[in-house]
Amino acid sequence: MVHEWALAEALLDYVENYAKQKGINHVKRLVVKLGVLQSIDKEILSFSLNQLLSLRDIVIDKIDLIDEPVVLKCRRCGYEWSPKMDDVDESIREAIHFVPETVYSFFKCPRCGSRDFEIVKGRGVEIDSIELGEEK
Amino acid sequence: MVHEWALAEALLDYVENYAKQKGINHVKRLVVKLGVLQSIDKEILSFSLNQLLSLRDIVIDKIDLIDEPVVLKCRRCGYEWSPKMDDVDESIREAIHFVPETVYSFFKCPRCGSRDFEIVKGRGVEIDSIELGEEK
Amino acid sequence: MSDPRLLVIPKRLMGVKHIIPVMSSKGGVGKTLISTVLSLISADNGYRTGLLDLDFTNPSTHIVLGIEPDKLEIIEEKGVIPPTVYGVKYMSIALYSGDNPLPLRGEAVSEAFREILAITRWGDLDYLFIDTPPGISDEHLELLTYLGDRIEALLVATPSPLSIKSVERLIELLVEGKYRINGLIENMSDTRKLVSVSKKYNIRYLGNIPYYH
Amino acid sequence: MSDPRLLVIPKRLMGVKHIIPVMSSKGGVGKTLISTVLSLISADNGYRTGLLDLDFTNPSTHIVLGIEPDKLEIIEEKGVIPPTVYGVKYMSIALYSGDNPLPLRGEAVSEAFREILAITRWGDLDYLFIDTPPGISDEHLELLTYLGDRIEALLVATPSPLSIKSVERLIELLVEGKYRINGLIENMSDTRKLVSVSKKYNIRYLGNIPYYH
Ligand SMILES: Nc1ncnc2c1ncn2[C@@H]1O[C@H](COP(=O)(O)OP(=O)(O)O)[C@@H](O)[C@H]1O
Ligand SMILES: Nc1ncnc2c1ncn2[C@@H]1O[C@H](COP(=O)(O)OP(=O)(O)O)[C@@H](O)[C@H]1O
Ligand SMILES: [Mg+2]
Ligand SMILES: [Mg+2]
Ligand SMILES: [Mg+2]
Ligand SMILES: [Mg+2]
Ligand code: NI
Ligand code: NI
Ligand SMILES: [Zn+2]
Ligand SMILES: [Zn+2]
Repeated sequence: MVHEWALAEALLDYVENYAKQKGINHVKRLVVKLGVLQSIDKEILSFSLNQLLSLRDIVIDKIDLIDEPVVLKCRRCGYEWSPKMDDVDESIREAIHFVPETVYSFFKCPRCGSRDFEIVKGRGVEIDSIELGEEK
Repeated sequence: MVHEWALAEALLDYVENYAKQKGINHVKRLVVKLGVLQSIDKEILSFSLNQLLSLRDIVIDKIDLIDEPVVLKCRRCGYEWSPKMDDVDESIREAIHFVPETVYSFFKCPRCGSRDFEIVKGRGVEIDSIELGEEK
Repeated sequence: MSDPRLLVIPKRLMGVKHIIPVMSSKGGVGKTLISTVLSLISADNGYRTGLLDLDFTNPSTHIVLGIEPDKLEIIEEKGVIPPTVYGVKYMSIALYSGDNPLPLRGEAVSEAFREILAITRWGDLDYLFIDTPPGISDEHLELLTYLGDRIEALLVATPSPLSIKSVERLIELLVEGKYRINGLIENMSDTRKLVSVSKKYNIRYLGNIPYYH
Repeated sequence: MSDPRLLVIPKRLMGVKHIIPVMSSKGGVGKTLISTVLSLISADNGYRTGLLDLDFTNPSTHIVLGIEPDKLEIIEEKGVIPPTVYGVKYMSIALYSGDNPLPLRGEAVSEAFREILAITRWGDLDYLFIDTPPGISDEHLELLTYLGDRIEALLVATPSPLSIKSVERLIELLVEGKYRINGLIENMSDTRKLVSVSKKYNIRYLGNIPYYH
């Protein structure tokens, strides 16, 4: 599951761009939410972020990776549920790991069988907040 | 443009249902936002609401119809604009009046020509708030 | 339920006895032709009939009907009364957008679906045929989620492997959600190859339509 | 721009010389067959070639290729290296979803688009062919809006009135947005009826492909 590197690149591109537009190359704290649906490997993501950071013209003092629990809600019958990703078949977990939207192939509403459900939260990697440092 | 009646029915069905679920048949104030894109005729909508109310088992003390200005934002180039609906061709205004999404047939980004724009606000009829009265 | 239109939509269809969406995830198998021709035959046979074009980003029932959609007179009476074309009550977004391009993201598709179904007054009908777009996206999900207990899906497929795989995926979705399936039509085919698919899923096989040159 | 993936997507395609989405709003005109066969011919002729299936809710390039998509080995190396099929670097959501139904609302389509394009490492390619779904919705708009300056659209139409009207709507959209159009292929046709459409919009006519029985 080492594709976390690609997502780390996207995160840092974004943070770097965001900071530079404000003329800053120092971030005090970056908070990234990890939607549990995607089963992101925190260690690998952390490792990737740190490796990438050492090559970039930006300093981030602290990176917090925070799990966000999954909540799904059926549009047909209104039922809300939180699948336990640990209980999910390994090959399905892997598919959802790469493309979380494949969840619509594998999950359905436990109450009515509909696949028209909303991922209320916990989909995948998302930037929660960026706390900038001083101007460069 | 007398199809406002159909929208008034939808609004009152919703309000009635909402209030009844709480065991109430008295609403102090209903605020409805009218997105300017849809060029809703306020007098006709008001008239329809009042006519319909006289036949229903619910009392609404005060209905406020509030215009919401249109803001469109291009996803391609980021340009934001507010079309003046009064200047729009009558037949186009009429089409958008019935189905606001036909705006994607008639409008495009004034800067880059893209039709992939977001209706940030001002699409059409929307309930803003319902202030309930006492229990029945 | 936070959209006022969703409550009124089932009411607008209360006078309709049978709601028949013509479906197949594959494009080009004949959904538009079949839904349109069925509505004409139905009206011809004296049934009160409607035709709704749900292929918002590529509406084409009006082309089969041979009419200019934005020139029809639309009567407003506590909503919109669909114009009657060859005896069929007809509604399409093209009545408003004409033949202009209409690119819609999914969210806009949902909005258009709800708006059109909330304002259209079909009155009493025996049959409402619905032309649907290819794929399985917002148009289909709105239909299944908000009118799922009303519809009787009419499936169309050709005997090509691409079309068979697509219709099987759709059938699985419909079966597991316990939606009603009217039957399966095998289009552009001289064989009855899809009898086996019908049997596999216990669906009525409605027959094959040859390819007309 | 609030989605971190949008910045990285153009980078992932930096090594690709030509990005060729095969498009037509109409279904069943041959987009899937043509995009797949073109990628095979291109690879056969020694060009470094990729094929991306963007028809998320009804993927079918794998059926034309005759492979079981979820059995391919996918290499991960700072992202996802698309598996090579008959010399073509191949990416489809079906590598993950297999042949299960995949109903997606537009918002989910956008998410899947961004995720797949953000993680796929195509490397250096001469041609990346993209199979697109019918209609004009999220898949197409994501492509035009976020990769619009990179694409060279290859249009496909048949000589049927339904298909001509659809491709005209698409051409209008592309022209007004100043997107590049590679040319127009007339498929399933013994005539060169669409030369006139090409001329009307000043588009290269690439030829007609007969209907093969
Ligand atoms: N049985 C048939 N014989 C010959 N042509 C057909 C037949 N059924 C459909 N067609 C033609 O095939 C094309 C695709 O049909 P259409 O109804 O547009 O499919 P869909 O709506 O599923 O995309 C159209 O040009 C249509 O006229
Ligand atoms: N030139 C052709 N001759 C015969 N069959 C064709 C030709 N082009 C496409 N087809 C067939 O027509 C059907 C629709 O083609 P497809 O590529 O799936 O279209 P689309 O992707 O536009 O929906 C498929 O069964 C395909 O094999
Ligand atoms: Mg809205
Ligand atoms: Mg059609
Ligand atoms: Mg296709
Ligand atoms: Mg989101
Ligand atoms: Ni991984
Ligand atoms: Ni009106
Ligand atoms: Zn449910
Ligand atoms: Zn723009």
